[in-house]
Amino acid sequence: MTGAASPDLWDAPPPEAPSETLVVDVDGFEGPLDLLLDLARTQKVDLARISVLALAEQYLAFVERSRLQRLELAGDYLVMAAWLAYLKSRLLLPEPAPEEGPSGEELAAALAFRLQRLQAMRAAAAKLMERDRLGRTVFGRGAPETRIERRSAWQATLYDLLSAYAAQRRQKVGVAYQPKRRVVWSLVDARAILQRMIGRIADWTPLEVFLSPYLAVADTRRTALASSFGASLELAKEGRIELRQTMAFGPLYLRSETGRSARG
Amino acid sequence: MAEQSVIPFPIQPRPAYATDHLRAVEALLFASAEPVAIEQLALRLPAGTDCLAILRDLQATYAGRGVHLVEVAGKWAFRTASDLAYLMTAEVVEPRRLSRAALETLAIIAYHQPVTRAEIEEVRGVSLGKGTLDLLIEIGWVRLRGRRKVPGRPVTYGTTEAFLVHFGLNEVGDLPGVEELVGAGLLDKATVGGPTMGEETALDDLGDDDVLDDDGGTFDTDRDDRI
Amino acid sequence: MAEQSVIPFPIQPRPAYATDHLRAVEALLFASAEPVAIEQLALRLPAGTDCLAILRDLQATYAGRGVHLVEVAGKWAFRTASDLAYLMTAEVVEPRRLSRAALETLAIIAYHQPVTRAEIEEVRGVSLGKGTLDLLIEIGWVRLRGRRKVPGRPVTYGTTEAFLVHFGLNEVGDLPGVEELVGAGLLDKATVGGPTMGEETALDDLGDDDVLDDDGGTFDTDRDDRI
Repeated sequence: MTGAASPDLWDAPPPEAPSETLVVDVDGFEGPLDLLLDLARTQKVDLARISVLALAEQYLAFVERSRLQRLELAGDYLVMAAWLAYLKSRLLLPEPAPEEGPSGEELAAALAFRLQRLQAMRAAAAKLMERDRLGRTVFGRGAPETRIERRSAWQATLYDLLSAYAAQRRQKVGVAYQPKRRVVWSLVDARAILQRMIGRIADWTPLEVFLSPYLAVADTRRTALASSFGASLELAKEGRIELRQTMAFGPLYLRSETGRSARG
Repeated sequence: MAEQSVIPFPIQPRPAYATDHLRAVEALLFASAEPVAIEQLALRLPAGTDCLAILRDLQATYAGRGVHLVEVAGKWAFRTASDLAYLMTAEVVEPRRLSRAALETLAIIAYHQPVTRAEIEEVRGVSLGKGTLDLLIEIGWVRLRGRRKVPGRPVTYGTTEAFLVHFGLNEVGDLPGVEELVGAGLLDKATVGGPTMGEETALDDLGDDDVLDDDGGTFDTDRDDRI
Repeated sequence: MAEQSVIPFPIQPRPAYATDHLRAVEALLFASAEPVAIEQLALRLPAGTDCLAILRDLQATYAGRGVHLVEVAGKWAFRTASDLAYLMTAEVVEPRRLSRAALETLAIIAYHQPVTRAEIEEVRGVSLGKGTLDLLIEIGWVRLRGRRKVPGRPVTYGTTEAFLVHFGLNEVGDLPGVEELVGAGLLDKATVGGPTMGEETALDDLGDDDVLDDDGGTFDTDRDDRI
C-alpha cells in the first residue's frame, strides 16, 4: 500500500513556492549533485565503478547546452561546472608533485562517494516511507479510554516556543514600518512661535520667512502654514500685529504693531 | 490465584467465517473512534459474512480478558474490563495549551534571561497580564533568578531545569539564535531587526544580578549550563 | 480457509504472574492511544511483577490476531495488523505530503544525527530550502538536539520519539539498512560531516560518537543527558 504510494511522494512537487527554494530548478533537478546522479545513471554501472571523467564531460556538455538555450543556471551549477572542468584537467594531465593537494583520482573518488551517499540517503528515505506507518497502514487505539483527571499537563512544543519568539521578533520589526505620527501645530504653538519671532521684526515680512525653518520640512509645512495663519489672524484682531496681502493668493505680509509704534 | 497461568481463551470452533474476517472485525473495532454498527462491519467484509457470529465469538473470546467486547446502543466496541477501571483513572491528564501571551512571555524569558518584568513588557510592547508569570512559575518552567543591580532592585526571571527537560534542550544556549531561526524557516530574513535587548550577551549577564538567597542551589546548576 | 475456525490462541502456561496482572497490562495498553513504557506499567502493578514476561506473553498471544502488540520507541503499544491496512481506509488521515527535499532531509537527519544544517546541505549538494526544516519540526519528527562544539556552535538536529512511533521503530539503530550503510562506509563518521561529528556526543558524555550504535538509541541516551 505504501509501496504504491511512495512513488507519488517522490514525484510530488515540493509544496513550497518556487521562490522559497534557493534552487533554480533545471529540468526538475535539485542542485548539481542531483543532476550528476541522474547523469551517472545513464552509465548503468555501480556508482563505485563509475567513470567520473565521463560524468564530468556529460555535465559540462549539459551546462553548455543550457547556456546555448539561454537558460539561467543557478550559481551552484556553475560552481560545480568549474570544479568538474578542473577535475577533468587533473584526470587528463600527468600527476603533479604529491604536495600539491589531492590527486585527480582522489578528487574523483570523493565525488563518487558523495554521489553514492546521496543515492543511499534517497534509498533510505524511500525505505522509510515504505515502512508500516502509524495512521497509514497500522492504527492505534481509536477510542482511548480517558477519564479526565483534574491535573492538567501544560503542553507546548519547542516549535510553539520558537514560533512565538519568531512572531515576537516579527512584530517588533513591524513597528518600524508603522506610518510616522504626523506632527501637528496647534494654534497655541503657532501663536507662541509667531509672537516670539515677530517681536524682533518691524518691517513687512512675508509669513513664509517667519516660518522658513519649519516650512523646509515637508511633514510640517502644511500644518505650520495653516496654524500660523490662524494664529496671525488672532494676533491681528488683538492689535498685536498688522497683516497685508496685495493680491489674491499673494504672499501674506506681517509686521509687529509694537515695532511700528516704536518707530513712530 | 497468583500461580495461575495466562488466561485460557475459550476457543469454540465455528465454521461460519474465515480467520481473516475475524481478524478484520477485531482490527476495525480496535481502531475505530466510535462504536461500530454491524452494518458498517458488513460493508468492509465480503458479502454474506456472518458478522454477528464473529462478534459473538469475539465477545466470548475476550470475556475473561482485560478488554471486553461490549454492545452499546446497538453498536459494538472494545472496552477495558470494568473491574480494572481503577487502573485507568490515573492514566490520563488533561492537556492544556498555553495562551499566546504565555508562550511569548516564556520565549522572551528563555532568550533574554535573566530578565525583569519591565523588560518583558518592553519587548512585548504590552503590559504583562495578571497571572501570566505566576502561571509559568506554577507550571515550573520559570523561576525567580535574582535581583537586578539597578535602582529598585527588580526581580529577574529565568527558566528552570524542567523547562529544559520539557523542551528537550540540554542547555539554554541550545536555543537557536536568530540566524538559525531564519535558517530553519521560522523567521523571515527580511524581517529580522537588530538584537532587541542584547540577547547575544544576555546569557553572560549573570554577574549583574544578585542571586536570591533561597535559590542558590538552582542558580549554581544553571551557571554550569552556560559555556 | 473459509472453514477455518477462530484463531487458536497459543496458551503457554507460565507461573510468573497472576492472571489479573496480565489483564491489567492488557487493559492499560489497550486504553492508551500512546505507547506505554514498561516503567509506567510497573507503577500500576504490585512491586516485583515481571512486566516484561507479561508483555512477551501478550505479544505472542496476539501475534496471529487482528491486533498486534509491538515495541516502538522503547515502549509498548497495540497496533492493527499491517496486512489489514486495506480495510482501514476510513481511518486513514491523509498525511501532509512531503516534498522530495523534505523526505531526503528527514532521512539524512535520521541516519546522521546529530547533524547540522551545513552537513545536511553537504550531503544533498544543495542549500536547504526555506521551510523544509521548519516543516519537519512542526510535524514533530525533527527536533533540535544541541550544539556542536565547533566554532560558531551550530545547532544540531535529530529525530523525535514521535518519529520512531510513526515509523514503528524501536530505536534509531533500527532504521532500515543502517548496517549496510555503515558496512559500505557511507555512514562513517570520518566521511559524514568530517571529524567534528563526534564533538557533541562527547559533550553529552556518551563517550562514543557512534550514534547509530545498536543500543545507542539516541533517544534514550539523550534523555539521560538532561539534567
